[in-house]
Amino acid sequence: MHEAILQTENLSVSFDGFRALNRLDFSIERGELRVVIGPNGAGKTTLLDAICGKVTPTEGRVLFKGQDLRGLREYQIVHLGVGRKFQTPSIYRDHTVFENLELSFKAKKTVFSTLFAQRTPTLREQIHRILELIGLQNKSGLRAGALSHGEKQWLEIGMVIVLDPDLLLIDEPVAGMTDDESEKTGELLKSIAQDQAILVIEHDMTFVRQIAKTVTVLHEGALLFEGPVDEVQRHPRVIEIYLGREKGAHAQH
Amino acid sequence: MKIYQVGAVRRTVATAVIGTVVLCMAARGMADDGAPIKVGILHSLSGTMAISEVSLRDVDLMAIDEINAKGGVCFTKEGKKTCHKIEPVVVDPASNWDLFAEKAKQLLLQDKVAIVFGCWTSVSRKSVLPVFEGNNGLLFYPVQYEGEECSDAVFYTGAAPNQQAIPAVEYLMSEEGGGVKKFYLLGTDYVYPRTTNKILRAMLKAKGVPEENIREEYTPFHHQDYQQIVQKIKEFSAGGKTAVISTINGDSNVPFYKEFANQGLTASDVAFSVAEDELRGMDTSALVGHLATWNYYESVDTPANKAFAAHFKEYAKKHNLPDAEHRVVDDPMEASYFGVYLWKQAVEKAGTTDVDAVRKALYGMEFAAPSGTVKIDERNHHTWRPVLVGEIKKDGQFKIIHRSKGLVKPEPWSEYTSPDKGCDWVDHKGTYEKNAK
Amino acid sequence: MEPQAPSDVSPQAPRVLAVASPDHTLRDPYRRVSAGVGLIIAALVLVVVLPLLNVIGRPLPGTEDVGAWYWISDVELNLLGRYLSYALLALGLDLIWGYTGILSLCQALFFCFGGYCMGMYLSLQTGAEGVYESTLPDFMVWNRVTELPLFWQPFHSFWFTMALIVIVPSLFAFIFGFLTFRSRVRGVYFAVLTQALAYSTWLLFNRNSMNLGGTNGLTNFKKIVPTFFGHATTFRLSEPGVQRGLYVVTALFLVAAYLLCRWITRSRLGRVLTAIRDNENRVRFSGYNPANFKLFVFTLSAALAGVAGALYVPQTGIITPGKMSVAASIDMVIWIAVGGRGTLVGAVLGALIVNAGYSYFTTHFAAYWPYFLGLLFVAVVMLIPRGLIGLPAQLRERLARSSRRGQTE
Amino acid sequence: MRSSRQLSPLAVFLLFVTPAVRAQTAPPPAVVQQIDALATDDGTAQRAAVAALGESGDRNVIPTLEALREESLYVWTPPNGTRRMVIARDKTTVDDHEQYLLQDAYGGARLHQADGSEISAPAEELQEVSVDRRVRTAIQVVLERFKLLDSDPVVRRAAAKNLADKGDIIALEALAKAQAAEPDPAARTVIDEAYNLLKLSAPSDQDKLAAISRLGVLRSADAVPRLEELRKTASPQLQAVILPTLDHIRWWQKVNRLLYAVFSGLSLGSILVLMSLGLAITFGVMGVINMAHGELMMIGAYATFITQNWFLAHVPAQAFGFYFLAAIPLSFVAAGAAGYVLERGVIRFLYGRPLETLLATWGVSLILIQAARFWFGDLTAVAAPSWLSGGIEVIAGVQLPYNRLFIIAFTMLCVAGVYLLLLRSSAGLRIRAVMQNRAMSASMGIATNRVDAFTFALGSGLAGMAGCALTLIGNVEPDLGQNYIVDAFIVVVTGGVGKLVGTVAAALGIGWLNTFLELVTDSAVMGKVLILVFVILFLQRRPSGLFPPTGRAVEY
Repeated sequence: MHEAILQTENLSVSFDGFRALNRLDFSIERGELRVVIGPNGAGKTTLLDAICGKVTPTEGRVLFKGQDLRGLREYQIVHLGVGRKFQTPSIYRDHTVFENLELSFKAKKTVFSTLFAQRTPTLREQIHRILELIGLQNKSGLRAGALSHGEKQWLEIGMVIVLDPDLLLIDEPVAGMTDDESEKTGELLKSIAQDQAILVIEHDMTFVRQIAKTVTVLHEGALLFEGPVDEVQRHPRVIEIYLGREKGAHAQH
Repeated sequence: MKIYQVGAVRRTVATAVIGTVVLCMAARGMADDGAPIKVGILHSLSGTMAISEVSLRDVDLMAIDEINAKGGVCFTKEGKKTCHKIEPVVVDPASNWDLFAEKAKQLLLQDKVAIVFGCWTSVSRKSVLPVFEGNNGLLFYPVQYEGEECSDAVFYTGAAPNQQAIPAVEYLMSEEGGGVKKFYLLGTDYVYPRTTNKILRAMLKAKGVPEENIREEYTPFHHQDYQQIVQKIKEFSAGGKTAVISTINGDSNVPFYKEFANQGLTASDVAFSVAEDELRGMDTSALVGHLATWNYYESVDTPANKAFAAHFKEYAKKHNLPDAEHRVVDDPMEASYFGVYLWKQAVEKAGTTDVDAVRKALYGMEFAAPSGTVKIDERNHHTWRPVLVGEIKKDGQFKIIHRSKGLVKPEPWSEYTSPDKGCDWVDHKGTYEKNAK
Repeated sequence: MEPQAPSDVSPQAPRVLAVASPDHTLRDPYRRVSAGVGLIIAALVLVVVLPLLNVIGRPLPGTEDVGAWYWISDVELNLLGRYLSYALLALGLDLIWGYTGILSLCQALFFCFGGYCMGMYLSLQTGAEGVYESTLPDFMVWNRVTELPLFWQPFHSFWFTMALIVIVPSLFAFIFGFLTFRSRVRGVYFAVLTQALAYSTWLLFNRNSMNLGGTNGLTNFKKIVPTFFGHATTFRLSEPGVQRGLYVVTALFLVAAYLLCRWITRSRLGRVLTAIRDNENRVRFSGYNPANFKLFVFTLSAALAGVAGALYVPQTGIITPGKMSVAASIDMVIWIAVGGRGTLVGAVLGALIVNAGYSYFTTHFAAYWPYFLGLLFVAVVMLIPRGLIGLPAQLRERLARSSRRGQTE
Repeated sequence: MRSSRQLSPLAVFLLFVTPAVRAQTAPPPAVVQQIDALATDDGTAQRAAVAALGESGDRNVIPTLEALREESLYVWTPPNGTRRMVIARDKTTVDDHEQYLLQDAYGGARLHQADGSEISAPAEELQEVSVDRRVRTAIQVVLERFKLLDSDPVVRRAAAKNLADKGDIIALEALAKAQAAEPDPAARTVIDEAYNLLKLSAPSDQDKLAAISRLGVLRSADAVPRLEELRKTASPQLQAVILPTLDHIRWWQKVNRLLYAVFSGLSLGSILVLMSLGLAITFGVMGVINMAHGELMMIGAYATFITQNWFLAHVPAQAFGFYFLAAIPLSFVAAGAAGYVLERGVIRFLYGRPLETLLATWGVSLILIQAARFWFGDLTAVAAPSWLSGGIEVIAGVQLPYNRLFIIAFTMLCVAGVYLLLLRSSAGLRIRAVMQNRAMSASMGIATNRVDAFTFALGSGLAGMAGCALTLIGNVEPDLGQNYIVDAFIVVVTGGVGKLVGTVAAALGIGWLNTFLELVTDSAVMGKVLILVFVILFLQRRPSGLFPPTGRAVEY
């Protein structure tokens, strides 16, 4: 059980001399639900980008199930078992909800296998299960672009789940959601986390408290602190650089 | 155009039906009403070739106007003399070679024209050739060309290579022309310059010009950057007695001669293949004194020619042609113009517009063209014309500095590259081997 | 705001509602049957009825008779045949542009590859019937080529030629696509690159030293001699019957290509293609390699264009580099836009209408075609982004919107 | 009637070249006699008269000979008067009749009545003196000799070169004299070369030897064919000198070719910069694929053409040369205005849909091309102002044309201007703000609509100026833009979209590479094709060009 599914070693990413990630050592275990927090520009999204192959590390490496991901393309990493949800919903707006899930469904995804692919009963069944899970069972035939923002977020989470990954990378799942919706989202994530490892980036501390056991705090591309939620909230450095500011930011809203 | 109500019919059916109707209506031409004789005019009015070809359409229409004003084409048929007006059918092949074939087909089969006047580029002629040959049509082609063609569906009123390129070089080699010893053959990379230069090279070789004194160079269409080529010419022409024989096409001429003048290249003569109509828009100051060879110039000093040029200017003004005030006539225009008259004479002689009869009537037919008498060859479908070497003047006209003795017999097969070939539609079926009797 | 859509590079199509959900169409039995029936009728009209109308009602030769009113003349049928080959190309272009959102500005190039393959075969068949009575194509004789270049040799064989018509353009597209898609050249970059490709190939084909006839291209075709089971049959291109046959073959190919494209667009592959158009980034994170899909559809579109070119050439009688100019490729895109991108019927319809318009204008309003075509480009993009096919839906929506506005006020 | 358009540029040209005022002295009788002798059909007699006029050394016969060469010399028979030789060039209208203004055959001054009015005559009273080409060649030689003493060093140099080419040994003496009197060092070199080239034909080996070594020092390219010729018959003593001299000259020719290639690469590159600059703004900054960019250049070129014609019609001839300076801002305004209309009318509805802008602007370009064809009809070209004609010879055999030097300088100015405007001015700040984040800029009170229109007009105006500059080297024609559009896009894409420095670097790089490839393959076509292949391969390696935009948010 205590085996790291993902591990970064000495991971650095630079853009034009700016170090978004700075020699980061980080790991997450199978079945774990980990939340990463940090102020803007701390390198959270870059960390996800580096894991899923969207950016190439300048230094260091990312190990997934013991395999170095360097040089692999995004879709290959997906096939290894990493699913990614983006900060703003990234779905296929012109396809129906059903088709969105169908396209993501774990299957052979070469040109010819998709050409001859059939809608098997297993596929329908699985998709309907997911539809229920994300609460969109009544909107299966609707054009995805017509969904509300929260529904789009859920759809995208559904699209990641239907990939059946071992690790889910989820970037700000509750941004723009009502309290009600975010609570539902939290429950959803917790229920998945029983089988799969999840890495969540989130600002909303209420939500973090709802779902997280262990929290990682990033600052200027490096690990600042890692530990249980309560400890994080007591940690003076974290309060100084992050939570204090966050409170201020909340006050402004 | 009718609008079809399709109501609840399936969308696909409706679209198919409408599509078909539109297509058929588009493809169907005008109805035939009998009395006037229809002739087709097949010159590009849009696209890149419009610049050259529009003038030919204008001069064709002018000739038709003149003929109609004098009563039309008159001949005796079954003992009764009748006159027919000429009705031009003008289409626009839009500088698109496929469209030339399409329009030619349409003119011949749909509009049933008696004759077509048209084409400028070699490729447009090549594109319509099978159409005319396959449907027994007749085309008058008015532009100088590379030769090596012998079709009984075409009458060539422009120059064959031996009536243009070769005399120009012969003139330059003569004492009067400056005794040129080295030749730089510069052209745009397409069939006409390639073939012309091939013939010239063979001819120069035959005259004992050594290989190292001939350079050939080609540029792409619309080439604008002549810096290095002029530098090369400069090196090549060191020591003088050099001529550049240019077969540069259309809009590359100006960049070339501007570079030529600005790099201070003074030592060599250039023979351009530009005519008055092209010079009309150019700044000629850097071109003055350079040469061209054609079979006709506006400056040919005969009353008939003055009348022709004046008439065209009048016609241009009357019909509000663009830039009417400065319109000039040139070789292809004259060839278009007398082509219409030659055909008219042939119809009158044959007493019918039937293609075979007209063709036969045309053999050996003469006509008093603006440049003097011209004659269709008795056998090879080309035209006997005078050869005139001209020097470009600053007003865009030519000073005629050399003229051939009488008319020059056209030879579609060059004696230098194909000495054993001939073209004869009377005793042979077109191209034949001279030695194989 | 989507993070992966910076304004200048994302290939976007306007929201195409009509194709959004084939699932709907399939689920609606009435529409499904009616679409099927319509398709069969349209195919029958194209393949059987029109050529039949060319046979019956034909005027008596040698008389002033102009034929029955319903007679479709040889010229008209021939024109239609050429439009249909354009429509075949349009199907492929629609797959790559309308469905996948990749603007390829070199389809005319593939068309010409197919066309040149056919042209080379036909030139060799002309053989000693040419001007020079030489077995070499005419232009080689005047270029002083004495021996047939090696790359011409395969074109002696009919079936080899048929294979090359598909292989040459698709192989070319495959190699070019492999290099570009792999390095994620997208959107505008891809359009500009294909344009440069078309331009440089056009320059090359204009050269005489390519041994493909230079600017004059290939022409003076006489006959097709296909061999079936070792038995050669000669079809002379000048005969109306042969031209009619070519028309029927073209129409059959169009119907077959339509069915093929329909199958593809309605498969999951088709949905991946539209997904690439709408959100390529997500496609990658759904576990697909978009490069392979693009490569497939680009290659397929090239093959269709090649076949179209090969069918076009014997019906036209000439193939020249002018056909592969940059402008030619861009003009093809407008066919799709006029008909309705992202719909197969729209692509076919657009190709037919624009080309018929071209023929019509150049005959009856000589010299005004460029104005009309130019306005068409602007108008279609600005006023009917979904093309003619989407026009009824667009009008309905506008009507609905204005009535809704009326209600709320 | 067409003369107004055609004659005048040359008339102006002549005005600058020939000394305007000549002394009005009584002609010596011997010269008058020879001038009268020109009026004959006999070419031999004409040539003799021409030679005699040359011998006279009287510079007042230069106009006579020039007029004869271009056949503007006439025998004038007034209704009640004596025949005399006159020059007639310019026309005037007297009582609705076209008449020629007469000039004195000797000296070329206008003829005046006693009351000071100019004398003119109808065409019927004038009989042209016609000459054949051989006479004209003879006139040329005589004129060249006169020109050796012209006040303009450029004319003197050309004359020397021409005399050397004619190979006329008689000119040797005249050249020696001219060289001694020559104040201009460059002209002295040319005269020196001409003198020694002619001296190669001298009978004595001694003279030849001196000439050969001198020509070697001068690196005379013109000497190569003559030395080759001489080698065949020369004595061993001469042979020993000729060979190393030839090698020496040839080596310098190679250096020249290389030097010129470097220059023409720079020149080509700067033209590419100029035409891509506007595109770098409309495409690179605004994301609009403006296929009508070339047509905006065409508008600029026609604006130049119209300006030229207006100057011809309304401005004194002395000031004609300045038309080009007026045309630069006018072409900017004309194309900018067209761009403004295009943006307001079409493009503003299409932001964020680049491929749609491609199609719509392509349609616009088709319309503009056909409209230009309709209005202007034909291929035209402007006459370069005299101060941009010709070139400066930096070393023997390498002459850098003024028009190209001007374009290089003009390009540098434009780049600097655009740089300052975009990156160093408040307007530029606003442009960049709107292009980066439209919504944010709007909320900060920037009128984004106006900024869009202004930016597009700026890009279009730059295209117009490029069109204006291009008239110096090429045509003015309806589809002028089509020749450049693919190149311009290639440059911008290769440079990296949105990067000014990338555009400049790519343009210069492509310019040089193209020149180099043309040099290596010895074919302009292959040079052009290879450059495109290179670009395609390059973009495969670096899909975002030379200077790619970077950062987390970037998704190419």
